[in-house]
Amino acid sequence: MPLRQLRSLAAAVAAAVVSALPGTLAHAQGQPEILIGALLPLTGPAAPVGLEQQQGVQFAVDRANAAGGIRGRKVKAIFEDSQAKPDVALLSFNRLADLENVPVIITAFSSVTLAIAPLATRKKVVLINPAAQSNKLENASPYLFNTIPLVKDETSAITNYLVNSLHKKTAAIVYENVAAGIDGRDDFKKAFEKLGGKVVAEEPVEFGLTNYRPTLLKVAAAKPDVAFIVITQGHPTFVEQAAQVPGFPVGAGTTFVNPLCCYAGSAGWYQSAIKSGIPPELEKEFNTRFGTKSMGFFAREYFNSTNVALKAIDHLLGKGQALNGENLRAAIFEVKKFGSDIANITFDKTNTAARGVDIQQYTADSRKILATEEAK
Amino acid sequence: MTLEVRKLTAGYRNKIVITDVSFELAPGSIMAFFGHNGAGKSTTLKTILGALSPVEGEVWLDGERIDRLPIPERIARGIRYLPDSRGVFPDLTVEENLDVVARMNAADSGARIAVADVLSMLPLLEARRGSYAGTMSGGQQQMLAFGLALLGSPRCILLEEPSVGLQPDLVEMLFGEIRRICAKHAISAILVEHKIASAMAISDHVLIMNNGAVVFDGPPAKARESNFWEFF
Amino acid sequence: MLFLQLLVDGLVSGCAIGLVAVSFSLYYSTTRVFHVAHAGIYTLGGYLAWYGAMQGIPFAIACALAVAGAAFAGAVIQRFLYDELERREATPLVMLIASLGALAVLQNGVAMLFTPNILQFPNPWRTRMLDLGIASVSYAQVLVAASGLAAFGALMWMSRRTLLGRRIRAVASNPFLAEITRLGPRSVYLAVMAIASAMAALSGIMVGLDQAMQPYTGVLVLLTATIAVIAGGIGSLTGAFVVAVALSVLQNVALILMPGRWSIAATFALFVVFILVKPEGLFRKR
Amino acid sequence: MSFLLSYLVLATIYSIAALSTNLLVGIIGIFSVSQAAIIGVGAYTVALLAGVVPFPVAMLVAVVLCALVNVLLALPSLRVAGDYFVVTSFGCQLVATAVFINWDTLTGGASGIVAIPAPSLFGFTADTPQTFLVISTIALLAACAGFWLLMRSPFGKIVHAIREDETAVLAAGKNVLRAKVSVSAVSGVYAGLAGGLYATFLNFIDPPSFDLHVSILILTMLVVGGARTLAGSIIGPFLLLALPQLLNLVAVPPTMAGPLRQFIYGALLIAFMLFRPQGIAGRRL
Repeated sequence: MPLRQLRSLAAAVAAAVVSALPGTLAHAQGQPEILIGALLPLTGPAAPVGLEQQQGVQFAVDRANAAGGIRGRKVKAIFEDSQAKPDVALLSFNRLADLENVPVIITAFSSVTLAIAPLATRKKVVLINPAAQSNKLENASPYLFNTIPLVKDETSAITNYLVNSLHKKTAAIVYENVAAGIDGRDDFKKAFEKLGGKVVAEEPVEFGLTNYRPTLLKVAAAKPDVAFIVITQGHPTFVEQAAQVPGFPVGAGTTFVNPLCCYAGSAGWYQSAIKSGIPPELEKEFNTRFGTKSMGFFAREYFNSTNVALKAIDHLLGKGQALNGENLRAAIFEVKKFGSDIANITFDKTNTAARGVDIQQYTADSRKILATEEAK
Repeated sequence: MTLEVRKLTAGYRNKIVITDVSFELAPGSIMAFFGHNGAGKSTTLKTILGALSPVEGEVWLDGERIDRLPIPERIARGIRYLPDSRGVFPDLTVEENLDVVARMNAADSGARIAVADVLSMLPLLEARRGSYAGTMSGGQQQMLAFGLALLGSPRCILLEEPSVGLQPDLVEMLFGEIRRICAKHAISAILVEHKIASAMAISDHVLIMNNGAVVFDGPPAKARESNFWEFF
Repeated sequence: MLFLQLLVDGLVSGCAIGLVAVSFSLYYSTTRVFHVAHAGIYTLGGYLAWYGAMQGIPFAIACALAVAGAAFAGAVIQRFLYDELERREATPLVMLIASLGALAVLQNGVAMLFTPNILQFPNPWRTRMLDLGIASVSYAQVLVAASGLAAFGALMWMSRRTLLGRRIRAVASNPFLAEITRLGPRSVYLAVMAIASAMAALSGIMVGLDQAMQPYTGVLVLLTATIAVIAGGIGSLTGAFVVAVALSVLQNVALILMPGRWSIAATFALFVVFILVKPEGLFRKR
Repeated sequence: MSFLLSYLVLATIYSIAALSTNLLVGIIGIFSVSQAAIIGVGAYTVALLAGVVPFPVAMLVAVVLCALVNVLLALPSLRVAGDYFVVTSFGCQLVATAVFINWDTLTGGASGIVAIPAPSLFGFTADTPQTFLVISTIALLAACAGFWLLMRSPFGKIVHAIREDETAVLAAGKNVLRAKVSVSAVSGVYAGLAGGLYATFLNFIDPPSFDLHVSILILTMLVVGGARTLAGSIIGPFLLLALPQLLNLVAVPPTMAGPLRQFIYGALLIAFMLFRPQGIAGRRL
């Protein structure tokens, strides 16, 4: 590269750095901002999910600030990209913890959360996991709070219903070939076989690919009573292609498959859903803010989990304690019950929230609740 | 003069190969061009063609200076180059070879030699019209390569070792064709060849190079008497 | 019948991959540039057409505009990247790395413009089904197959019968001679890139119409296609297309015998073995 | 400042990985896009053995295994050259990723392996970035020394000559096969070292940590830093790992940040290839 070009590149980088500085230094003066970190996959194949999660966090922060902040202090969310990769996440975690000194980080993805959990313990930073359900998250760190039941708990609810109420005896599993999908597959298989059912096919779909036909055909050919589905992406396409496969059985899944609902092709399918409501006016506000058609599962959970963090921070500041991870962790256990329009989350001794689980069935344009299993 | 090369100095990156090369070529005349491997013959031809830029010196074609022109412009003015190998398009048939070159050069003013002319001049090609060039023998490919060089309005053909890989009878036949066609159409030719006797037989003029410099420039008769053969 | 349906679906996807393979082969055998960014063009085509369709433009017109847009994008890459690199006498390695860079620029440019979400075409007719007796396919699948076969046929015709086709084959088989016989290799490269890009885009659009689109899926499609190109024999367009279809059918049908999670790995493992045993490919070039 | 320290640790680990790639791509001209797979083999080996045998033993096994696998994967380059090998290499990478994901009894499948013990040596355990940096720096220095010595040896000259003109070296009666195999083995050793350090530093590994994108990232580091030199393999990782952190300072809408960064990586590759193909401190590729 000629020197002139190199120099102008250097100038551009310098200008960008300088222009960004006032923003990061702002909280050094006056009433300091409350900083919360969010470590989300903003790039790569997982980015669609990450962006929805980001909207949820931003929505909660915006609403808190619109209501005057937390005890008069503005809240700011600092987003870091994890690319859904552990080593990238590690650096991003350290940035948030060391440079920004955030007391709490909202995370996404089991792999990322598992990778940074030991660090969070060491540095006393609270992690809030609103959506990852890997069973390994249960005891990963005393500083890690899962605001969602882990996959085994939720899976057992839907499996019970499938076997005991619907008398399904054989099942096929369609799973995404990533950690969440594989955990879901294994948990379902364990739960289903324990209740006397038989798994007749296990077929993966590759993350980020959208041709499900061969998998669906193979599942249909095994002629199971029900197809248990664990995918986190591409739901409309999945339903569309399932509808094109003659003899595809009724589908069932957990919260992950929420977006399967409400298509002609998925009418009659079942899912368990972590009990979470959404007041229409709130969803409308969200949609106006982000130009979306609905407030998806991830947006809701990340919104709600951000509010959990904010509520605990509010509690902490109310007691006049210093805002740090250690105090925040204690504050979460002190508050214990985090009720909201979206969900009632309780941390009772354990780091994983107990939440009610609904069993829903879809029609072509809506869903109805068939049964509810309350939190134990 | 069709071609005039004046005090040409040229070479590759950081390495001058030929210095101060000058010669002239009359219309219709054939110049045999001899020298060791590395003496500078190819470099001279490539500089005339335009694949190399001269460091110094000039190349004139029919009274126009061409040494700053890009290759296609020189081709348009009548320079032709016959490489020592791979002078045809192997994946095209003989007919397609001739057709594609003829059509891409059809717009030239005064295009005189058409596909039909080439086929009648080189009857061997006529018989193989539909064959893929890559499947033909070396001699047949060389004929086709020569045919391709004739299309349009050639003024000066640079032939690089046209006899390589040919059987002796084919060499005589090809050289005969070259002599005949050059005379008929007033095309001049530079013939780089190591079959010295055959080349001398059809030449009007001999140029010998050694170590990048011209060491002999004169008629064949004089060349035969000279002592430059010790170079070979 | 599971087997027949898998077979038919495999044939259909094979046509789409075949189109990518043929266009890659055409470009590669002409220029010898390993154009990885082709996957980005495939992606770009789909998104451009989607954008058009979302603006309410009739599908056929949106499709034509997107194909033209992709051809233009390809031409820009050729003119301002590969041509420039060639002028600087870059090695194949440098070309390949630059191409990887272009791929990242294209994929992420698309992600920035259109979001990285999985997107579906709005046209309702695309999911309607057609019963073929032995199997059933969607209208969109019919379009995938038809466009793939038609574009392949058109390319073969162009290659044999038109002046441009002959120039392309001439340049591919002897670039130096093409330069000194004024066949204009540079403009041929540009034309080949535009044609190849248009074909990849067409494939990307039709697959997007049938399934859905994501900015990052093009790479796997291209990899499968390059396997077909190499196994088919470099320079043989028919070989590339046939092997691509065969590969796709094989991947689909093999599911009957093999768990799906090993299918991609099996394909590539098979290829690695194949390339060691028979590096010149199945379809020997003349 | 453990942010800075962990950045330094990762940069040293990636430097070792870049050196490994440099040996193959820059030095003998085998264009491999499957280096992450080899690093993965090293990482998984150490992860599985770390709790069972002492750390140095686990490392030794990983390094030997990686040398073997790397030689095995480089062997096709003896038979197929250039772009063919690129596709073969792509294939090897995809097969490796599939094995990491699907051989779940061994590798923990897609969920990976958690709680890998930190390395401990003579009773000293490197469980913080500070202490780990000591280990990773020593490893990098050793790798650099090895690279430097290899390049200066008569053997290094043969290897350079092979990249320039293989047939000439063959004609001169040198053993090309042995040279290629040896360099591949050294490259594999480096990859195993990088993988083992990576696993024990992060205490967690999963298949995407060693997928195609990682191979390409390492390649990008090498190219930006500059191939064929020692300095290039170190400058590249340090720079490219810092770049996202720099970009974080630029005010862009958060939804754009990620694709923008990848976009810039791509643009950087293009710009370097066009204007400075030898990278910052390398030699002509």
